[in-house]
Amino acid sequence: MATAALAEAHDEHHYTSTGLPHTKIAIWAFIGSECFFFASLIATYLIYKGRSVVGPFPHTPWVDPATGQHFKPILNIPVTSASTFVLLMSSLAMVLAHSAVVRGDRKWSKIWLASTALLGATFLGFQAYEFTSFVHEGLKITTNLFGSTFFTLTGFHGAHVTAGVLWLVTMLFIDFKRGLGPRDAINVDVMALYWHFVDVVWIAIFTLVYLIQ
Amino acid sequence: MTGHHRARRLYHAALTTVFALGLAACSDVPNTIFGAHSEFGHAEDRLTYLLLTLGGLVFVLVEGLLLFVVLKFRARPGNPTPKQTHGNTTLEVTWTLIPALILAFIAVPTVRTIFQTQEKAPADALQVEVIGHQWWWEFRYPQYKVTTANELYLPVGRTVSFTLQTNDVIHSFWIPQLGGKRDLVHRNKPNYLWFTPESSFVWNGFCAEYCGTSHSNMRFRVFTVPQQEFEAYIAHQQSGPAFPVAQATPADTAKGKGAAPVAAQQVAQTTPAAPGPSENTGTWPHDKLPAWSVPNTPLPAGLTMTAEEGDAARGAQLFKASPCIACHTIQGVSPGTIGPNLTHVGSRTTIGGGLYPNDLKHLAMWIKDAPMMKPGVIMPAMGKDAPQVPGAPPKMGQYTDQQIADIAAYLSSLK
Amino acid sequence: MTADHSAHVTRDAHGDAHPVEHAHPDWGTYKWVALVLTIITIVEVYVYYTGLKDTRLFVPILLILSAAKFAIVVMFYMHLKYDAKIFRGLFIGPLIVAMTVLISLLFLFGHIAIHAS
Amino acid sequence: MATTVAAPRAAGPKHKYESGIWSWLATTDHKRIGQLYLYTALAWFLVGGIEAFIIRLQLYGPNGRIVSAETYNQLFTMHGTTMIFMAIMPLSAAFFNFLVPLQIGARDVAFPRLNAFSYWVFLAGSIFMNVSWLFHAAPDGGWFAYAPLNTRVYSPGLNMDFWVIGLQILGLSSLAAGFNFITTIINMRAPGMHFMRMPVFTWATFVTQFLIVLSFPFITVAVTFLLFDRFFGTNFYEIAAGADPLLWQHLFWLFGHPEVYILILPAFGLVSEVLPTFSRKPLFGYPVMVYSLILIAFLGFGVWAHHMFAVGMGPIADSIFGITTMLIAIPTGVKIFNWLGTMWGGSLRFTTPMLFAIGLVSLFTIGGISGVMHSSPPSDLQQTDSYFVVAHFHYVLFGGSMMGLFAGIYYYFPKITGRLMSETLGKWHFWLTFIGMNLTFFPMHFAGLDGMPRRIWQYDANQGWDVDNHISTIGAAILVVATLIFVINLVRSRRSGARAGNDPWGAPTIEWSIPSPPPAYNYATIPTVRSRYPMWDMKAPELTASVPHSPAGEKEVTVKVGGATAGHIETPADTQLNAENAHPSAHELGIVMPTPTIKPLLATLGLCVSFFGLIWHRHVPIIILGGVIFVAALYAWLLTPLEPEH
Ligand code: HEA
Ligand code: HEA
Ligand code: HEC
Ligand code: CUA
Ligand SMILES: [Cu+2]
Repeated sequence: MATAALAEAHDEHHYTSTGLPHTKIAIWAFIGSECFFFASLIATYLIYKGRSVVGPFPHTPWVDPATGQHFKPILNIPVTSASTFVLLMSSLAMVLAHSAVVRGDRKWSKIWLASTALLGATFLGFQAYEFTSFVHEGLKITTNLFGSTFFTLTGFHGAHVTAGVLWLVTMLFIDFKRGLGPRDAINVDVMALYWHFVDVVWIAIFTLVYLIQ
Repeated sequence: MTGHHRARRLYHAALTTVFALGLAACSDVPNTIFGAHSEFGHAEDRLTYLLLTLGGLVFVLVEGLLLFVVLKFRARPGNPTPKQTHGNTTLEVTWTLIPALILAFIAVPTVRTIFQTQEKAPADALQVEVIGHQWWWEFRYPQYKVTTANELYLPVGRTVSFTLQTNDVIHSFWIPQLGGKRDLVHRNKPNYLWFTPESSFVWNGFCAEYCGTSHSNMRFRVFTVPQQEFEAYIAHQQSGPAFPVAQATPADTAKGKGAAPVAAQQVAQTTPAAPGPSENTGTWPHDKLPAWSVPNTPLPAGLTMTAEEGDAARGAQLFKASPCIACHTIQGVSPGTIGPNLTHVGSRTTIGGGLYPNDLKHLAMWIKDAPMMKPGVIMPAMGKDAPQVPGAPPKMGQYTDQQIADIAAYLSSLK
Repeated sequence: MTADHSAHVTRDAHGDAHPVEHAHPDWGTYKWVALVLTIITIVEVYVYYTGLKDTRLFVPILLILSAAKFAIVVMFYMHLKYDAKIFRGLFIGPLIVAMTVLISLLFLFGHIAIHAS
Repeated sequence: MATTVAAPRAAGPKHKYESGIWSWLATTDHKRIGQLYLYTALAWFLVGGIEAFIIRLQLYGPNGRIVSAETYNQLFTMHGTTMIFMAIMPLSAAFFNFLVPLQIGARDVAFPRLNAFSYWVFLAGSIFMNVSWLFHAAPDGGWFAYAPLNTRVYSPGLNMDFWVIGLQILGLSSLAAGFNFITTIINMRAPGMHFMRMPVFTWATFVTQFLIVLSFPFITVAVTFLLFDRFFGTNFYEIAAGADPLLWQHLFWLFGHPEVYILILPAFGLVSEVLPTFSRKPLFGYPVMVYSLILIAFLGFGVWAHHMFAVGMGPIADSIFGITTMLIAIPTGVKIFNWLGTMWGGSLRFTTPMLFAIGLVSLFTIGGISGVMHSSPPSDLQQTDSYFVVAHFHYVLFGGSMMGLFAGIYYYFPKITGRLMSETLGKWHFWLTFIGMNLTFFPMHFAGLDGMPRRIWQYDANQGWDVDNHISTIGAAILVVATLIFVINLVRSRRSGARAGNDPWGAPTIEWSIPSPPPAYNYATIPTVRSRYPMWDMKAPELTASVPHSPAGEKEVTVKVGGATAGHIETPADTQLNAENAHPSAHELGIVMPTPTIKPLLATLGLCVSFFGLIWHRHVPIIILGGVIFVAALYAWLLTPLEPEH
């Protein structure tokens, strides 16, 4: 029997019971898990909302009773709306990159992968700007409950975007080195799922943290 | 009263007896949750009995079945291969439904009891504020403006409503014989608990939530006393400190030192009472304490006390200028609030969160080196044999044994 | 035996998911999706800057809009709508439990207070 | 029959990763990783047990003086943490690793290198946490470390730093393994192995992995907050800043309760393998057993606040959580009764694994009943934080999880090592454990009902607890003896136990069709599965004809095995061979196996460096160095193909 096995072993090697790639199942399981991760962070933000003892606050001005200093409401909706839009567009670029890779279109796959990475980096730029300006305006991660929950929640989201950008850049690098073709589609697909999920989390954050008071 | 009710009551009485006896049979169980002494405790007990009964039933059923199966179906040589049954829907539905039914029998009284025991306390209830500290209890009677520590007096037959808060980490307030516990979670958002003590006695209380190094040593005592005793107690606690007393005679304190705890207490008792405060301190007679409420904690090895006797008057002088005042309140003497209020510390039966009996010896040892007496306490050691600066009042660690004995004598006289 | 074996493989393909290439949406769909997402975002921000902000409708409107965005991205960009059923299970099951937990936590901390007695 | 082909061994120099210590450090073989988990976890079990025994000595009588209060607090914290995160979870992981690919007819897990990474991270985390002993700074906040006691203000030392970081590392290990096994089970089942044909242990694993990946995020977040508070001064548990200490409790128990099912379900799975084999009957009500696993897991997410009945959540929340908790008794009860149904009418052979499995059924029931007693909030107010709870969870953890895992170890040891464990010593082990365990933990019910709080370093005389505690300590001493016998049995049998053959027990599932220990590639031919009990179908098709998913008469597994009839095992001669040289190599068979690699270990080392930097004065350069090593190793690992090019 062992000898009989010789011939077919090779084919069986790539057998999967569902016909689906491992990585794709794993990434969806990962995304399911991430739902809990971000749900806990968001829940904490909402639970602590309005409980900060000192300002600055997200939506209301604050006067420090000790120093008499005035603080504006800290959130900057126009800027964040812009960065939200950027992230949304990056998702569009991502799907286009994927479909280019599926088609084996090496020119457009590079263009769209690069655009996605660039848009992601732009979003991170916005976030860096946002964080530094908050710090200038007097809100640090240690300032109050709002600062702790806000920076942690958006910071973890930012870390996810950063990981995504690194992933994109790596893919782009591979694309330049040996070209991504249809057989790489699955890898791009998995990356895209991750990227969109990070986008989706931002959709929730934008509404729950920035817009709703 | 309907027969139905009577039957239920009989049933409960029988159960109480069975469980209480069963548990008490082998040893004395002063802190048992069974046969509680408040309506709150009864409500919980009733559920516990129900649970024990139904749980016992399930236990007997399952273990009985298991035993039967194991004995009946053991393989024997020559056994044919057994019939390959693989399931039986009727059976499986049955043993889904029966537990569900049992649980319904538990759930209904459970929910009822939850709402019953968490109703608002009657408005005229005695208010007691409980504040947890690492690792001692502060008790306040806001209606009477009395603050005390580690010993709680409650009148029998009057509902007492507790307001539970913590000063630092989470603690949990538990007097097993009077009812279940409640955690002290917040600084400014209290938890509530109320019950009505039914009989007069001494109960042990515990901190039931792990709260750091000396969590084990965060105990307290509860004295449920008749209403008039309670009034006397409150009146006494409201009065100022009992000092100056008629000078504690050297003989008194000498007898106290080294003697058995209870004997020392008796000596202390015979010290003439202070003028001013009522004769009747309302406190539980120190010689009538049940054994379980007298601490037996051994003294730490290596901690010694050489002074034979203390002088309360000298102690009073020393205390006024001591670092103690930063942490302890003695009405009219010192304002500190970090440690227990000592205004009537002499009237208490224990010190250190119920860890030691309150006699001269333990008191002196405590003052000499509290951290050795109780791990983790922030009260610094007063007598570490550090050299004193002549002329200046001694600082922490500089007190001589004699000075410590004097302070102990003073505190002890604060009945 | 070998022949027998391979016969099993095909005959026995699992019911829960077939190794099928799923039809993915293309540029035609994607551009509309992007447009809709953009419009919703604009509406959200617009709502924020209008008088609606102080009405009781504000929060529900925003929640619905962002839920719609969320769903659209998941369904089209993440092509959950077209993909194997198993992915739907892997994502939606946990999502529902996570949301339930989030909401119960808000209840427990009294943010969506229901007061007894 | 693979073994009958006495193919000449492929000569030639071995790669350094193929022998000696390197073969373990670089392994990607799920069976080796499983063994690494097994022996590491058993070692931690001994450590946790020694901690427990010191606890018991201290509590033998009133005012014990064996250890100081500080040490005692460290002991119970580390005992709980060790037993849960470093003993039981990884013991279960040992079986996930060793068994799942075998049971589903696969050659490895979906991501073999990630699997190695999981193990190394677990090892690193567990060592990291125990290193704290050397600094006299073992964690001392209790295994659920409530806020604000766990914050810098109230725990200024290194103690809780070790705990926070250690737990974070351990969590990473479990999460990584979780995704791996979910993928493996969904995607690597052999042809014909429908979900409803999967062995119940694989099902239990499957459900457990979901519990892991969905509940660990809670603790990750809770612990991250704490880490930020302690190291960077954030305010998550800072009461003065307006924080609520209950946030920690909710997040912790949102993890903590699913966690207890993570601890028990694998044991349930193992028992569901053992009982049918030794009853010589299929598992009673297989579908219901599967559904109840899922239901328990699902309900497990809705009961967390039953650990918080004393915190004052109000009557509505108390009622809801009380009732959801009670509901879990229903699917669990179904499992107990179906196990009884499995044994009913069977032909029971009382081998050691069977004894432990029966031990689980009887002891877990006791723990379950006391669990239901906790679920009634007013009654629980008298039980919570008393020794009654300690009794409850040791009955479910020791009487449930440990008993099940012991059953699994005795049952699968022959598959793992090719040798049987001694039945004589095994029976001694069982009976001493059974007696010792009841002596240790049953009196704790009484101590608790008699008012003894838990986590106390000393108790006073005259409290009525002396007798209970005497008995408990004596019981623990018996457990020490029992455990020593087990260790001796393990060591001796590994060296010189009787040869097992493919299928020493006459078991029904396919992992018993291959040699023991299995060759690196497990199955020379991937089997095709046509029933839940392929091995029994083959040997006696007429018997299982009525079992769903068992069309009679088909040859279900394509690998020949030795026959066995009830109560009598015939070990076929062709498998009486030493495994090392018995089978043709993967190479000879043309099977491509993953290349061994050291990179997962390197990535782990990077993580360790980072975390040491954090705890060691927050040394930023070291933290960054570790990060760089980690990322570099990760890239190197991800960019090399899993298998040699072919
Ligand atoms: C393996 C781990 C495990 C398992 C499986 C369980 C199972 C259960 N647990 Fe337990 N539990 C722990 C581990 C576990 N627990 C730990 C570690 C703690 C303490 C944590 C700490 O504070 O340190 C704890 C604490 C704990 C508490 C909090 C106590 C307190 O601190 O106040 C509660 C409260 O409801 C509880 C309930 C239950 C219930 C209802 C079950 C149910 O799942 C049990 C269901 C099983 C049965 C009921 C038996 C079989 C059923 C039948 C035979 C059917 C018929 C039965 C009836 C109708 C009753 N557990
Ligand atoms: C799976 C989990 C598990 C297991 C198996 C055990 C096993 C045991 N546990 Fe533990 N326990 C917990 C989980 C577990 N425990 C948890 C979660 C807590 C709560 C912690 C907290 O409050 O934070 C706890 C708390 C706890 C307490 C309460 C402490 C307190 O509240 O103050 C006690 C007290 O008796 C105790 C005792 C024991 C004993 C005697 C065993 C015995 O069964 C142990 C048996 C094992 C041995 C005896 C090992 C034998 C060792 C050898 C033979 C060594 C050989 C030596 C060499 C080879 C060098 N445990
Ligand atoms: C840093 C604060 C601090 C100082 C200074 C201090 N104490 Fe204390 N004291 C405490 C605390 C806190 C406790 C409670 C300890 C416990 O039981 O855990 C306590 C307890 C006591 C008790 C026991 C009270 C009881 O009812 O349990 C006595 C008596 C006492 N102190 C006397 C003194 C004397 C006398 C001095 C000075 C010589 C002193 N203390 C100085 C903090 C202090
Ligand atoms: Cu206070 Cu424990
Ligand atoms: Cu629980």
